[in-house]
Amino acid sequence: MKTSPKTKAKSESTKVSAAAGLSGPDLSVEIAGYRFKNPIWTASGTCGYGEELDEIFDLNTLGGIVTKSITWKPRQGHPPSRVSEESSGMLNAIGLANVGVKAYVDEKLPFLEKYGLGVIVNVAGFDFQEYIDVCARLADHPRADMVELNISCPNISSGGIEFGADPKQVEKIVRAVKRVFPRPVIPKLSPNVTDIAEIARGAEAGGADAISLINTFIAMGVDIHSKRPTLSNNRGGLSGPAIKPIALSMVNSVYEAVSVPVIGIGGAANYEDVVEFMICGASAVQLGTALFREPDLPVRVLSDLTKFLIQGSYNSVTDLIGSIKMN
Amino acid sequence: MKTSPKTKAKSESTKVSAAAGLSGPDLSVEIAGYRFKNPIWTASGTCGYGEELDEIFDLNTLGGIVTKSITWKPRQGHPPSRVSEESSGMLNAIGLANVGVKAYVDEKLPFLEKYGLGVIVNVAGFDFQEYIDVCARLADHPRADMVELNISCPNISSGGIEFGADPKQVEKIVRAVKRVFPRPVIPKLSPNVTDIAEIARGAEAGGADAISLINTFIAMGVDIHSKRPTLSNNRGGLSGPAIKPIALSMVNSVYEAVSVPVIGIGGAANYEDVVEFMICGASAVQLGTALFREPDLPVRVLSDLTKFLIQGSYNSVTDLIGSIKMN
Amino acid sequence: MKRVVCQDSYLISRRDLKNGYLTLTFGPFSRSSSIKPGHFVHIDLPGSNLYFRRAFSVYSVNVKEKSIEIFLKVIGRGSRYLAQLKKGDRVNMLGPVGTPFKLPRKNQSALMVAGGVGLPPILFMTRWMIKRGRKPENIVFVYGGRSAEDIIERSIIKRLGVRFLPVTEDGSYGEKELVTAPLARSLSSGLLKDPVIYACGPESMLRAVDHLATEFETPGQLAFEAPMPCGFGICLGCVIPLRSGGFARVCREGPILPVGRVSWA
Amino acid sequence: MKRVVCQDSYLISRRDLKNGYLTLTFGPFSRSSSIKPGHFVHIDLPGSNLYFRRAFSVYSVNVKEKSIEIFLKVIGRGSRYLAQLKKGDRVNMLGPVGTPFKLPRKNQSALMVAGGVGLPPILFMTRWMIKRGRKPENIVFVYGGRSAEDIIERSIIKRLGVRFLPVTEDGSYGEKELVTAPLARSLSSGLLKDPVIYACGPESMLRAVDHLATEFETPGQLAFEAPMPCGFGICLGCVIPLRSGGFARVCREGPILPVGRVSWA
Ligand SMILES: Cc1cc2nc3c(=O)[nH]c(=O)nc-3n(C[C@H](O)[C@H](O)[C@H](O)COP(=O)(O)OP(=O)(O)OC[C@H]3O[C@@H](n4cnc5c(N)ncnc54)[C@H](O)[C@@H]3O)c2cc1C
Ligand SMILES: Cc1cc2nc3c(=O)[nH]c(=O)nc-3n(C[C@H](O)[C@H](O)[C@H](O)COP(=O)(O)OP(=O)(O)OC[C@H]3O[C@@H](n4cnc5c(N)ncnc54)[C@H](O)[C@@H]3O)c2cc1C
Ligand SMILES: Cc1cc2nc3c(=O)[nH]c(=O)nc-3n(C[C@H](O)[C@H](O)[C@H](O)COP(=O)(O)O)c2cc1C
Ligand SMILES: Cc1cc2nc3c(=O)[nH]c(=O)nc-3n(C[C@H](O)[C@H](O)[C@H](O)COP(=O)(O)O)c2cc1C
Ligand code: FES
Ligand code: FES
Repeated sequence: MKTSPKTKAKSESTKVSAAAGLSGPDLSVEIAGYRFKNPIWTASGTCGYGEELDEIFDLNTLGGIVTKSITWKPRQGHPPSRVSEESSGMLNAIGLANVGVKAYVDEKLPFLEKYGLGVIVNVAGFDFQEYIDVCARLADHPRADMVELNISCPNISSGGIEFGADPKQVEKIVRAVKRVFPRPVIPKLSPNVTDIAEIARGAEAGGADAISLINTFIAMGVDIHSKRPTLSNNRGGLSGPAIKPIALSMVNSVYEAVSVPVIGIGGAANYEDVVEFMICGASAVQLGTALFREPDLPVRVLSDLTKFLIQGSYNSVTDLIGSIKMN
Repeated sequence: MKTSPKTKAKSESTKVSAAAGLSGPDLSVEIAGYRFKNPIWTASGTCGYGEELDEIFDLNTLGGIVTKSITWKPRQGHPPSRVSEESSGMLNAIGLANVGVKAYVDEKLPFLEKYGLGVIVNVAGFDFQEYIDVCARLADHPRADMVELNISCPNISSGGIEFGADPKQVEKIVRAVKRVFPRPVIPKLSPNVTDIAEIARGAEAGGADAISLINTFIAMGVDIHSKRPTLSNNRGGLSGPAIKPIALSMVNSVYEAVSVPVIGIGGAANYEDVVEFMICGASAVQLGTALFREPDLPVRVLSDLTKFLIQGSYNSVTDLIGSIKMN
Repeated sequence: MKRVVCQDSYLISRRDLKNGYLTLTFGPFSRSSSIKPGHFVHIDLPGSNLYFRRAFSVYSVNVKEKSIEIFLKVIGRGSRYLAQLKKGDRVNMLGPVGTPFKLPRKNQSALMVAGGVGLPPILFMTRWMIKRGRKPENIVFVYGGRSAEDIIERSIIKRLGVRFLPVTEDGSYGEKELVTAPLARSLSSGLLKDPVIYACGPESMLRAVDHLATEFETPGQLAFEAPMPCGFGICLGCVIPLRSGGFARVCREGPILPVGRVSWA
Repeated sequence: MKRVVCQDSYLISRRDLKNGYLTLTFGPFSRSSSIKPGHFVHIDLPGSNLYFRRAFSVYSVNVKEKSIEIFLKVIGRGSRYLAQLKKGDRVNMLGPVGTPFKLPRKNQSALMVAGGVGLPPILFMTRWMIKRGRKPENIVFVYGGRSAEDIIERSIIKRLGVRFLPVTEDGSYGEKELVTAPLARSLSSGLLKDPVIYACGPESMLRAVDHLATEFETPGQLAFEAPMPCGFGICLGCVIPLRSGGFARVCREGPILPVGRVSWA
């Protein structure tokens, strides 16, 4: 295991979790050579840049935070309506609203310096070069522990089909980003594909250090009175508990297909869900939409997860990873 | 419009609905030359062969019934556990349990003779020839108004990848079935694909008279104590309101991509959902999983739909079809 | 009139018993007069986020009031939700569903076996038999639970005049044994005239009862459970494997199935 | 201590008013002492199948009892669910969230404008100002609704000693006009000293008030609404467009935004 080139805050927190390990199960997980103090992360676009969440619970609770997708230039995003409520979930078409990479490194990343958690910077782009430019800019900022590549973006040069739908493109993007960003690179897969394992193999071939999945499903809502889509962008992404069973299946398929760590995302809303993702193969789990309904969820999930591990006599949370027994 | 080569029951019911039309909106829809007295159908695998549902409400309420997938030979299906409860939906891996086409035409189809509703026989197969054999056998039974082809089945000759994932295969199956079955043929698309519009174009090229979508999403549940998948088959299909927003988006994409009628399926659980599907382009909507929770749902949906049409001063339910106004 | 109704019904009254057990009475239920022991109702909890209905054996019926009573224990989310209902709260009832128990012949004796929360159809059937002229002294009522806390409604059972044989795993009430012990004794005693077994309880109990009944060549009827998406036969989700091959739907061919029918593999 | 809490809270009492309006008092709410008018709480309904929380302006606070009161009208699923809560029922409260109203300066007069269910922050702010030394005679309270049925809490308002100007669309109570009519008259009368507008109500009303305020070059603060997935700034879902370009989050920069800020496009 490489040791993390981390700030004071980070190594302190590692000590804390190691000490805690004496009295309880070890919650830490190692991903791409970094040790996270626990497998609970928050998902890109569902935790901003961390500031608001920290008003509700101590950000240090988290193993990692994946910040909102950033692009080269600031983006205002789509006009309202950007969201709609669905059964056990929601639609969103925020339109990649973000401060742009410059303001991100100048104003947002410094806020995270004082915390002892992994910072994963989610990066989006509308063409190939944008991913490279943003990641190159992040390379000099060690507080950006890793980048996560949001490849569910419409690819202008492929006529709007998502980058993430073509394993060759995914391989190419990952390889290119690896060249400019010296720390781990984690492509985040789109579920809107026929065979997600094939995409994951493309990502691995490109040199991915880990793979996150899933992003949202392309979906739509309609107002029956106005006959208009509920979102200004017409289509948006479905997230929330509604998609969890699909996410679990995809996480397991990818876990079987590649040898790099898998990060599970999709509808996780309690500790049981986290355990399910880990049993299916996830090394860490990102909480997303569920944070909107339960902003202090990570605190509860961690305490419930710890209880579960104690009751099951697990020494380490890593014992769960990929422990599924197929029927 | 072709007139339906129908039994007495059928033409009587057409009369009834025409009479009703004098006092209220016209609920009938024409699909592939047949006039259904209303756009409310029940989905394959969620209404058996009709017998049990008729104990709860008069089957004549329905515009159409799509019976459980039948195969050439009877199939017992998978051992339990076949189902699990999910957020706003469920998983199933029934394993295509069915009586086989012979018993179907001898014992099940006769029960439906006395009803005035469209009978759509859903057909499944594990190879190409099975679809052809079953449909050829149904050709002589005019109570089988149409066949719906379940192409979400694992395709043995393609190493288990679904038939429905390849537009060429879909085109080929539809064309082959059209040759042996003289009445309308409706392929039912799998949502587990990157670009469902492409599959729909394949279906249309093969001569599909209409297109149904969607079938269930490949998904999984895990028991955190036994670490086993909740289904004996490990993976199953996710259905229910959870998937509706994805289904709406796909229905609309297919509606835009082809010129044959589209039948909407996926999580519809009330009249609003039915209206949404129709606005997105569906000519009829199949109620599925929602029937398990509300067995008498079709009765309520029809009365609510009628009220909605009256309040909106619609003369015909067909005015809704594809009436979406994109933002 | 349709055989099965699906109707809104309201909580009329509740009895909170010890140890998380309770009974709930709902009405109106228009088909209450067609209910027999072994029938169940499939209950939807409107506004809740439980996607499946929950099945409950009918525990008692009041035909005049058109109400039915169920007996439950708080186990998970559905039963917890039901347990917090207040008078006047609405549920949706589907029923009566399932294949009910068959009465024994007039001169047969009956061996009733209830394990834990398996009490409701067994107690209902016992009362039903007595009402229909079966002699209480020809009925043995074996009722088992983990401890004294799980043996509910004792006074009701005692008042019936049946031979009440309570057992508990920890010996805190009745004999310290499993229900199969008194069942085996009763069967091997040879004192029972032409006995029929009626049993409801956990799967392990049903399996043991099934084996005993087969061993003693005694007919019987067992009440099964399974997760039930629809509860009336259309989803094929609730099946159990049969010794003859194939499967039975617990909600339709069951929940009551004859001894010797199920494959325990 | 964290600025925003997310805590279980229970229904302490309810007042059922006419026409589907009601108030609900919940406690405990540990941050009740930091609440100001314009703040809202974001309420989750556990066990319900509503996926978004619902936002409600704080209507009154009881700091000693650590409770807060909300005022609502039954409109759709969330408000219906809230309206059927019984004493002791649990919800989960996130709050206080949002940017509250700012007090007028001591010598400024205030023009309060409430449309329909926009009453709560306006009435709360009125009481708050009076408590903090603003003279009731310097406060005009315009309150509009469809009909007399929509003008709630009249006696409370009257008791405050403010200039109460109720209006209804059908003239069944107060003048038959929209709230903008008395607002325009007040502004054009020139009798109000250095007025500040405080308004909450339907979007069409806010837009008209915004235009009037701009026309009369009068400062003011408007309370906005939007569907809110998170309610505290992390999802970027609740935005409204600004005249300066870009967007404001209604839950964070809002719900109270100054007159002239929003782009009505
Ligand atoms: C035909 C039929 C009749 C029934 N009659 C009754 C009855 O009269 N009274 C009654 O209390 N229940 C009865 N049940 C069981 C009932 O339907 C529910 O399964 C039970 O109340 C638990 O549901 P839940 O939602 O509370 O638990 P869930 O949240 O569904 O499950 C919580 C936990 O309980 C376990 N569990 C699930 N089902 C059962 C079960 N059947 N028995 C024991 N543990 C279970 C699960 O594995 C899980 O660990 C019957 C079931 C069937 C199929
Ligand atoms: C900051 C803020 C403060 C609020 N304060 C209050 C308050 O103090 N009292 C109060 O009653 N409500 C208040 N609301 C509105 C409240 O959050 C709900 O939107 C409202 O109760 C309707 O929700 P529902 O779930 O009942 O209806 P839904 O089921 O969500 O919607 C039902 C119907 O109502 C319409 N609708 C949705 N939202 C609104 C709305 N805000 N106004 C009118 N119609 C709507 C929908 O278009 C739909 O047709 C506030 C909202 C915000 C954002
Ligand atoms: C409001 C919202 C905004 C999101 N923004 C982003 C984003 O900027 N970049 C990204 O990669 N994913 C984004 N996502 C996707 C989530 O990170 C996550 O992959 C997805 O929502 C599934 O997880 P969940 O069901 O737990 O939310 C967003 C999701 C939501 C709901
Ligand atoms: C228990 C169950 C069994 C099903 N069996 C079949 C089947 O045999 N053939 C088929 O084409 N679709 C089958 N389906 C899929 C449904 O017809 C429908 O396409 C899907 O469930 C989505 O619709 P819904 O969300 O309304 O249920 C089944 C679905 C369920 C839940
Ligand atoms: S529960 Fe659906 S068939 Fe039994
Ligand atoms: S509701 Fe999420 S940012 Fe405002």
